[in-house]
Amino acid sequence: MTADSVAEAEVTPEREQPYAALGLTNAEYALIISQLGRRPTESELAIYSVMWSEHCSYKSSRKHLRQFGEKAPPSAALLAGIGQNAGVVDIGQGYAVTFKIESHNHPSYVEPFQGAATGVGGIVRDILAMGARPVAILDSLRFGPADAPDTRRVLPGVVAGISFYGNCLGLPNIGGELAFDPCYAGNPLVNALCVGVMRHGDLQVAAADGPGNQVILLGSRTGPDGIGGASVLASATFGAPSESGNGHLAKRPSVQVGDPFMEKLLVECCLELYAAELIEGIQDLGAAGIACATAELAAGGEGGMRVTLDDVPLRDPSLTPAEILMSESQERMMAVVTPASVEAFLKVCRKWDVEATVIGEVTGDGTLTMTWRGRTVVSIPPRTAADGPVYQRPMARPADLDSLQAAAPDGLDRPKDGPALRATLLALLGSAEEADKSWVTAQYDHYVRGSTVLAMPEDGGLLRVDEQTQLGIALATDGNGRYCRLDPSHGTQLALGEAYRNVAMTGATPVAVTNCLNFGSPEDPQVMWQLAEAVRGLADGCAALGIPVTGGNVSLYNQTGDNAIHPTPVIGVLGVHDDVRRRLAAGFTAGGAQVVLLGATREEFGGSAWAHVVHQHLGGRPPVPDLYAERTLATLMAAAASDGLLASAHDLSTGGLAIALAESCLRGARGCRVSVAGDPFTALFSESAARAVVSVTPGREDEFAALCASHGVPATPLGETGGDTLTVEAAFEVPLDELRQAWESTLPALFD
Amino acid sequence: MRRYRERGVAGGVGMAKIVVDVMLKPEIRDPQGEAIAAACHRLGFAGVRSVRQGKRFEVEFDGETDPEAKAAELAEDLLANPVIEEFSIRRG
Amino acid sequence: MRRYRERGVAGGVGMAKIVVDVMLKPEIRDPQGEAIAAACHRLGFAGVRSVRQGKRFEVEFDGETDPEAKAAELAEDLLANPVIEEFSIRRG
Amino acid sequence: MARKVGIVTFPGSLDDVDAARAVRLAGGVAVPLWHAERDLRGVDAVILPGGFSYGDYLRCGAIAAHSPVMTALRQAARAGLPLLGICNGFQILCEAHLLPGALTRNHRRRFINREVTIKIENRATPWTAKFTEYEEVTVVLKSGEGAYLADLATIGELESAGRVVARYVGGDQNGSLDAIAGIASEEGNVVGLMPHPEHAMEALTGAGTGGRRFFESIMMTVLAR
Ligand SMILES: Nc1ncnc2c1ncn2[C@@H]1O[C@H](COP(=O)(O)OP(=O)(O)O)[C@@H](O)[C@H]1O
Ligand SMILES: [Mg+2]
Repeated sequence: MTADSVAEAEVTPEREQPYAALGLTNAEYALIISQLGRRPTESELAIYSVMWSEHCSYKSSRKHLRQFGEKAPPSAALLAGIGQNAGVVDIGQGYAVTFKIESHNHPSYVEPFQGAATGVGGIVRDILAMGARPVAILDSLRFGPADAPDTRRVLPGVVAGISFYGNCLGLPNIGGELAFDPCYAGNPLVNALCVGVMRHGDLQVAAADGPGNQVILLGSRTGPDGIGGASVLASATFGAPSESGNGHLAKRPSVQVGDPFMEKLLVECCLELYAAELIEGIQDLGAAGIACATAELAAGGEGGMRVTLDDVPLRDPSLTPAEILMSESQERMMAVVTPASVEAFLKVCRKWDVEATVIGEVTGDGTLTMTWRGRTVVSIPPRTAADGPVYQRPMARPADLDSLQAAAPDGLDRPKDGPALRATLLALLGSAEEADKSWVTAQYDHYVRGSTVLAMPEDGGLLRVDEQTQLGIALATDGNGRYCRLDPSHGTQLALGEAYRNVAMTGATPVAVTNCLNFGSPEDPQVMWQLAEAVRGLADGCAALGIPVTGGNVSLYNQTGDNAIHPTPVIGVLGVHDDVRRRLAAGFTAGGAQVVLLGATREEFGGSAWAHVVHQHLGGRPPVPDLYAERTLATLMAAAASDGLLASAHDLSTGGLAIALAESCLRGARGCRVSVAGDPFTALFSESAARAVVSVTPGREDEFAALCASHGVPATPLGETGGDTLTVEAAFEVPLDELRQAWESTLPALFD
Repeated sequence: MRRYRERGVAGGVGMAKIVVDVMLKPEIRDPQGEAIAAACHRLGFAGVRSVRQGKRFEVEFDGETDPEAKAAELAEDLLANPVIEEFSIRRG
Repeated sequence: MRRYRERGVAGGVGMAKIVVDVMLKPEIRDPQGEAIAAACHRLGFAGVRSVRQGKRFEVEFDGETDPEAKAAELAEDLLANPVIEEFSIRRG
Repeated sequence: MARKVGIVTFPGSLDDVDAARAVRLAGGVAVPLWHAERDLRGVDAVILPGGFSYGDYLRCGAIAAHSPVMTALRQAARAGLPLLGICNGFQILCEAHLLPGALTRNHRRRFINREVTIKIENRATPWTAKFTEYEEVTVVLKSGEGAYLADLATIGELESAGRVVARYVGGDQNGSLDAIAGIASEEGNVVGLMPHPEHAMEALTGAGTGGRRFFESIMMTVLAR
């Protein structure tokens, strides 16, 4: 087998190339030719096709994402921002935290277990590449209807995959989401967030600098994983497999298999390499494998890079150079190392049984050059690959949006008396979306590493970072496709507000934002409009809250035929907790404590859980986001937590006050007796934002009331904790056992 | 250690034991097999070139006219994952 | 779904593929097999009387004069746990 | 004199950090031991921590059981060195034949992470000496393959000799025979425990403080030796 070389490309300008099958447009192919001054070689075509894919180049979204930088509030806490593998935030005491969320949606539909598992693996390597020790993960999951047969295939597999990979890697899973909607039936969303901690000086860069420095590939061997695209290339070049007898070409699997054990070794190995200061630059290998890592490292540095592809350790010796470049084999990293450090570097790798091989060298010639079997198969300016095209795609407000917004839930039949309100509560509590998530979360280890202060089912996950000072970090992810379908900009701000509020409920102060934008096809102008609106909403929302977006990920083409998913931005918020011993949790643990509702309630039912569960209705406007109120609520919570004024705190979200009260009762195994003013249905089930229900440390009621007043947060005393029923005066009473039964039995009945 | 012989089926008429072997497709990576092969080498089994690990099911059928066909159906539905695995069927 | 045929060994002289089957001893309870049998019944495979789940290893040896014997050694040392399992060996 | 407890790290060990902290919280010194070395660095007792050594590939603990440190530990255990295997460590001890029986897949075939209450039924081991008789404590069960199995003769021997160290309260959790959560060797110095006491050292980050006594026990017994 010989490979298409640069020399050959120069003398065969007319050769037909399968660029269209690789996903490149005519114009993109022409752009490559004009940038190179000749046709690309097969290997170069492989590089451009993956680097210019939507996934790697952000070509449809990049124009919009700029707002995150442009509108960002000034932040001294940001040590590294957008454009790095993940953003890095200063949390004080010499610590820095890096976090990012990423999608693995499509692979998780094809092969739920491996797709979700490798999704966790990928985001963990991103965090590792920044120089941090990964310390926790969160997972945000959305599936088709809970009772659909395909959900029974996909959900248990996804959960088992996350459990397998995260547990085996030794990372506590401290939160996430689980939601169901018919729009996700053929397009489940599997988003994973990883957070890592380091000392300030530990930041690593993804750049290949210093001519003569060695390029080392470490971790798993490169195999034919996830290179369906490359097979197109190979078969187009060598003829159809059946004709050529190249039987292997037909058998390139698109499924990647995860090896969390190797990833654990890779994590420990890299951390030891960082500590010994043996690394000049490092990049993880994710989508687009060696093509992406070499192009990005070279583009990040001053000079160029020369790579000998023959030196890449292979699991399958029949791989072509293009396939080697495109392979998405998991659990690999690429490091840049000074010649003097190579021996020490390899020794650390041997200690951890991690295979490591020098495959190239940093040069000063500004070119990314690769050879294979003595021929030059790649010779490109690395930036041309790393910076893909940028598109300004047409946008159009969805044609049905006016009618959708006009179809407000006002006309739906509402519960009118106590028994009907009671039945509504039980119906919501027992719906798949509001029900107890233990079936999922009991498969995740949240104890490992001994730093988890709060995890599922609390509002936010909370980790202790320093055992002496009790410094901690809190995290939450949120999204709401229904709200975003009705209004992408407000819906995104609601998701931001909810994640922010969830973090604040622990007593932490929110400091930074990450996001995963899950949308349909960018080639549909209506989807593009949704994306643009969501980004605008998020950028404005972050400016209002005074915290920056530090990174994220975009997942497009989540659609089947013409049916796109609801626009579903998932927002992750990071907070800092000064003293984790003063954390707040959701359960009513103290008896005889005053129960107080914080925030203002309006009649807001558009996109609500009630409309969805009881009436399968989606229409109207979502609740109005009130980021100013979110901000004052968060400030209040931090102050109340540090003064020890509260016995519990739980935010209100889908299902409103009724669901929040039920959850606080069940979590603390203690009832409460409350009364609500005005229309009880609105009081109990409206989904107005910026609200929480707290119980006050007995004896500190006046102090707390004064604090609320000084922060300008509306505080309405509702009643008191105690007993073994949830009682709403003049409406209904439900024994906790009955609540628990409704709440706990749903998911086991569906998935056991 | 005891080695085992294939055991006949205890029951009577209409009973059949079918063995379903499930292996990863050859092009799919088998990290488990790789780790076992590495362990073999550490233990001094230098001649081991590769290991692949799969599953073996012994299924007893009762009163099926074509137990092999039934077992194949079962393998497709439940015992094997068609995306990454393949199976073979034989009488036990 | 694709069914597989036993594949010959790709390499040359001195190469041998040995299959090691490992099953729980019959007197050891097999909760996994029981769970699968229950799942079979839920899926409508009424004729399934019992399922036992074991492991199948395909080991490629290179340059061993008696690969079966080597495989037996390997099974005793590593592939099977004599406390609860038994194994059988054959050419693949 | 500081009491030194060795914590072994195998490739894939995860709860070694937690075990070391537990030793420190109980007043001891945690000494890291590396799987590839036979040197036990003069420790007074050793813990094999939880995790997924070698990815739990093949069988949990099977590959780790063949490591150099296990050769050293086999000898030391024969000489009476107290050895505690937690979760994956228990699996390794069984695979290394330092304890009888085996740990197999949970009956529901899923990983379980939950708090469990166990009853301490044997206080004659160096790891349980500080418990009160039949004391019940809450610890953390987190495992995919935690079902203890052995042949009936072995179970009979364990039961009649009082070698069941801990049993799950409230019945079966994962398919373990006789709800066995932990056992001891004939001499009592080697103990295997499926649930994790090191995750129950402090209320803030764990399941309460029910696990402390295991570590306080070893501090006391090692000092007495
Ligand atoms: N929705 C988004 N918001 C902000 N930044 C984003 C978003 N999507 C991607 N980014 C940023 O763009 C950069 C490239 O993203 P990505 O390709 O996912 O990184 P990687 O190559 O490390 O996987 C990262 O810095 C990422 O944080
Ligand atoms: Mg990255």
